[in-house]
Amino acid sequence: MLSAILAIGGLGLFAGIGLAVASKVFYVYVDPKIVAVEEALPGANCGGCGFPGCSGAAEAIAMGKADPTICVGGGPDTHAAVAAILGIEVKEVEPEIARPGCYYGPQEADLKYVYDGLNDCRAAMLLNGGAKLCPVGCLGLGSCVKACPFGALSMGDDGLPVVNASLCTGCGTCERVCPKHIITLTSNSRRVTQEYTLDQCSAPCQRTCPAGIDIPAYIDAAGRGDYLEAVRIIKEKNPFPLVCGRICVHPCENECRRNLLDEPVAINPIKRFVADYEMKSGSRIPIEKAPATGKRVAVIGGGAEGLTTAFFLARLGHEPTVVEGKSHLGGLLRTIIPDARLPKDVLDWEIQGILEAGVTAQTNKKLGRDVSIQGLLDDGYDAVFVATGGWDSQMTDGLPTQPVQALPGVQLLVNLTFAHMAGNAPAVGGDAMIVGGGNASIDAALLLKELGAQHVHVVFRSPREEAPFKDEEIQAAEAQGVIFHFRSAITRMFGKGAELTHVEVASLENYVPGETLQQLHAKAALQQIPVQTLITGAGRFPELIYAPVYELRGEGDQQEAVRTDRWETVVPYAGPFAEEDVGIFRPGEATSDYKAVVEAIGAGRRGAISVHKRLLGEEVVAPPGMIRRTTTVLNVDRLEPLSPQPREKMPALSPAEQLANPKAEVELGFTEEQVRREAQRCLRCGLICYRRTVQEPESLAKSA
Amino acid sequence: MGVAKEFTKGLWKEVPPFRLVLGLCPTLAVTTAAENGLGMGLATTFVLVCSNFIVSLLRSIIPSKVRIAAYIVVIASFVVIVELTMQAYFYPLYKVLGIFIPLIVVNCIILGRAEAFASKNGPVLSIADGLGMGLGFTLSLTFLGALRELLGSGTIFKHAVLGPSFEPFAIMLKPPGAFICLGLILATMNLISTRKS
Amino acid sequence: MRDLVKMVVVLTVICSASGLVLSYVNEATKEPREYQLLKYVKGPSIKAVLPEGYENDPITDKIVFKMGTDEKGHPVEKTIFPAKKGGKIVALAYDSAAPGYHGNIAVMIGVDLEGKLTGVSIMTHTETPGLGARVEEPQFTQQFAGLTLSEELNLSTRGGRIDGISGATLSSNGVVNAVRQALEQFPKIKEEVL
Amino acid sequence: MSEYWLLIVSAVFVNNIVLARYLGNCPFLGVSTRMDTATGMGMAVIFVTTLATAITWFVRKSLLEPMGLEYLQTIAFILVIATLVQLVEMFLQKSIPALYRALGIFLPLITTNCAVLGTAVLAVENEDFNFMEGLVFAFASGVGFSLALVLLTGIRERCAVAPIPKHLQGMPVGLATAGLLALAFLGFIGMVH
Repeated sequence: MLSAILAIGGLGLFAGIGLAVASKVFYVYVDPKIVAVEEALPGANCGGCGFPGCSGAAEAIAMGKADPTICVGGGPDTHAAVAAILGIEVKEVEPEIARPGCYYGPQEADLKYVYDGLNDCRAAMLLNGGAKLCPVGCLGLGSCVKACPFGALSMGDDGLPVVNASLCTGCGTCERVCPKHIITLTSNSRRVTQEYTLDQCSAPCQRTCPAGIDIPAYIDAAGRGDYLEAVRIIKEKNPFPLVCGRICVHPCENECRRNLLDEPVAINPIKRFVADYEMKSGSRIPIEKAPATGKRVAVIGGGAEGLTTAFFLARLGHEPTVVEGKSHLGGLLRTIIPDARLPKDVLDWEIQGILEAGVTAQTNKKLGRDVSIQGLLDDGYDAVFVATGGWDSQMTDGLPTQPVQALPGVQLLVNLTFAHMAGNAPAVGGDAMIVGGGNASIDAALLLKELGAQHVHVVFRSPREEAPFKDEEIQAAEAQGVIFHFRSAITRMFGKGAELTHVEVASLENYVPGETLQQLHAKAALQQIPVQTLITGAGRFPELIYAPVYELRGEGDQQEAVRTDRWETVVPYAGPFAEEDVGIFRPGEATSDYKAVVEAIGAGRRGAISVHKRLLGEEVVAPPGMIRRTTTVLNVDRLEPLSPQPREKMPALSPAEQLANPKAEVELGFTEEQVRREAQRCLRCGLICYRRTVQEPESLAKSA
Repeated sequence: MGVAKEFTKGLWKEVPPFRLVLGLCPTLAVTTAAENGLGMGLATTFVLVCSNFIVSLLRSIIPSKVRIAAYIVVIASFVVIVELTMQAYFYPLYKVLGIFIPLIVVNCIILGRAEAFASKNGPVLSIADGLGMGLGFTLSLTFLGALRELLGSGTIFKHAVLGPSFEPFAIMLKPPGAFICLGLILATMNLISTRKS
Repeated sequence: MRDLVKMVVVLTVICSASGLVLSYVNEATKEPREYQLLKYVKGPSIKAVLPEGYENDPITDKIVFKMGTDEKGHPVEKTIFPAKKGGKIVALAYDSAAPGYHGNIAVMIGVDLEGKLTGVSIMTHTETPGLGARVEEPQFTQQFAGLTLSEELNLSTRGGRIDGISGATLSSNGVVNAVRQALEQFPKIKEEVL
Repeated sequence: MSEYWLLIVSAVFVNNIVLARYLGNCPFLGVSTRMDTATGMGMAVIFVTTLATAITWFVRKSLLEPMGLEYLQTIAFILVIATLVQLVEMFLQKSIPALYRALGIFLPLITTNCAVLGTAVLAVENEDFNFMEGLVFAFASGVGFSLALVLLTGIRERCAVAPIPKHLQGMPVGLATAGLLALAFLGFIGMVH
């Protein structure tokens, strides 16, 4: 009996001592904050934060390696709780929500085969990319629904996932499991900065729209009678629905699939109706904005492009200031569009809306006269965006006799020539460079030599053999010391204070359209040429971002980025209509004077995104896979038989009425009934899907 | 009232091997015959009730760091008592259950109840909880044992039921039969539960 | 530190208490456990090797005494199961072991008071299944009945009367050796028992 | 050497600890839904089983048998295993944090994994192995557990996306799968005597 007590008691003693000693020897300090933070996290282990599960995130947050807001699954309440544990303030994050990007379920879409395998999209994907003919369509097997850690997704009757917005936390699990990448997160910023890519569903009209408006979505909203939702959708890409609704050249309607059947949907009049609806309601819909970044951006030029840039910068959380040389904002919209097409009060209401969205405007501040780039940078702006517009304002101001230094070291060739004719040409010291200008550039180069330039460089996009000169002319110029850079582009300018110091030139010899500057750089070194005067042959200044250069000072942990008085320029990324991506004055887009306001709006939005990327420290490039004008996109070339339905006629003033009141607006806009009927003509196209059974107007009226 | 509730929850709502899917090893291993299942169930019930009782008495003096070790010692003591008693009075059953008698000590149900219930409640409730869970476990094992005995040997409690023309499914007495039988029982219980609600 | 000590103390006390209780239970169940063990492990063999017609329970009436020593010098306990008729011992059963082909073969023998075998049963072995393991079969064990410790108690290949299992001479010989060893102890056992 | 190989083949395939001996079923069905947790659990079991068997062998041979206290085996073994698991957990947390993060959460579950105690009892009492044999047997049993667990997990991961009737989803179909796996392992019977 004693031996039993001793043996078991001894074992117990041994175990107890072992554990007691071990708990001292192997004592590991576990930061109570980590435990507390982990308890505050939702524990769904969704991976949306990028850490291995909630415990990994908790450790990173408690160690200060990650922000309390990285938990996308938990939302603001969790962020607040975590921040409270750590005793820090929580930064506001933009809410995200999943959006299924497909509109036709497997029952309605064209199929390649009937799938009867594992009930999982990823498995179905292995069979020739899934059953749908459409390469980006939702496979409808609900992998996203099963993966959602918050139960926010369900499968609808049409075989497409449905998002319960109140449960969705924006963790992105669905986005990660979807083999088609068709269900995506959307936030205000993502929607505003979106470009259409090959791996998402897009309709012909929205791909064609230079501003990139989600046309099917707003027509759908208008058809449902949700006119303000339609305005909201439009304003994600275009802050000028009233203006565009009146004067847009609507290339979208040319691509409308209804052309294959009868007449295109009256896309633009519907836009005008919903915009008018908002204006007539007397109040503006609230504009969703990203959390404030505290970055200030000056936008030079208060025309359609500049205002658009400022509007979207405000939506992305920055503080834009529009600097306009004239007394009124609106640029060409105000100066050359007649009242009969665009009444001034309509324009004013629209511009007022943009200002109310968070845009500051300074009028009567002319660049080169009242303000300068370096002055704005010295004032602490984090970037200056130059959107001086389609036609150079200096020309419309009357002939200058003294060329004005608008951009540091940059002059228009036409101004230089005028000044030379007037005998006021300034002496050009140092090195000069001419970009573009066609036939005039050799003469200009020789003029620069005459004016005292040491080295004169001429940069051409085209190769030598395609240059608009005879070879002898080139050789003669070269003999006089002019240096030619054929098949090259100016990618950046560098300067200090008010001076241009040098210019970066990229050889496009091995360039493949669509490549980024970085990819090109990997092939051939970029040349940095000292240049103090840059002459542009085009009649206008390019869109450019002037940004201060930061310098790292200090050692190790003490290192900090210090702002210097040096600056560099960044070229905004090219839109879908540019043929090349690298450099300023890209063929196909930037060299053209904007023919239509909608093109200026598109460029303005891309300018804003480019500034935004630059401010975030991201590379300023177009999203990979962006659909360009040259991209071949899957489409349909004939429609299944649908009953034709004539397009609604735009009510307008009679010629007699027009004569009686020449200032009155000629087009009167659709009535609500017309909009409903017209919206119902829309086929709600996807890549290859479209509405094959058109609802009858009566039933539509009833459902509304 | 509370006692009755704690007792009855183990019989259907939280019946251990079927609902909680705990204590599977003895559930699968010894249920080749109804009698074995009954014996194992009763042995487990005894340990469960006794250990619940002792743990609930000791709950305030055991430091939390050696909590698990202390509970295990208590449980193991009762397991040894069962082991010795069965050896002395139920030798054939002891032989059949074999290694699974000492393994009662690691039956997750027992430690689970000690940790989850007895360490937080008084002795009376703990006994009721142990008794209910134990009986639920016993009934489950007996039922599964009867089913496998019926299919595997054609008998229930060693009484021939299906007659001589019945060809027994020998596989039912082997591991595959154990897994599949339990799986089907769980599916049936799911079905009944959804029908009810 | 206090709670560390408490940890050790509580665990030790619980373990000691458990040891105390268990040793009591162990003592209390010792007798019936041993009886059950013998009944179920050796019982069938005992029943098989003793001549029919005895009236007692040989396990209850078992006789235990010390006989000889093992290699280390510790005394070895020998347990004898007597069969009684009319209160008088008529036969004895006891076990023995000898190495076979692979490990020891334990046998139970029954012997009457003249030293004549009444039966042999194999209790445990680890011989090759299908070969050496066939020593368990009655055709083999029945050959021993009626023999005494003489030349006859040998394999037929060595001039005895026992036909070995073909292909398992070592196993068969192991059984014979175990039986012979047991019978060699018989005179001493008889002396102790009677 | 060959007897060790036989021992390994026997413990891994023929008498697989889960599929033939019915040990370790709770974790076998409990953690077999995701491959990464299954492999983590498998590794932890191999480690603890081998260590536990080694120590319990000494407890039995040098403590219990000389004192004639074989009847206390159950309580002694489980006390040793519970303490061991806790010590290993503390040791890993302090000394090999990477391994602790990989295996840590499984260690507390292992105390009540009957595969560990079962293997120790089988090796030390039922089979009466010598020390080396016991060690090899324990390791092989752990490997057998991991093999069964990984196989089942692989099948259940695929089952998770298959269209399964509602009432069979989850544990019922997991058990049926385990049954079929056990059926397949019956094919090894007779390979080693």
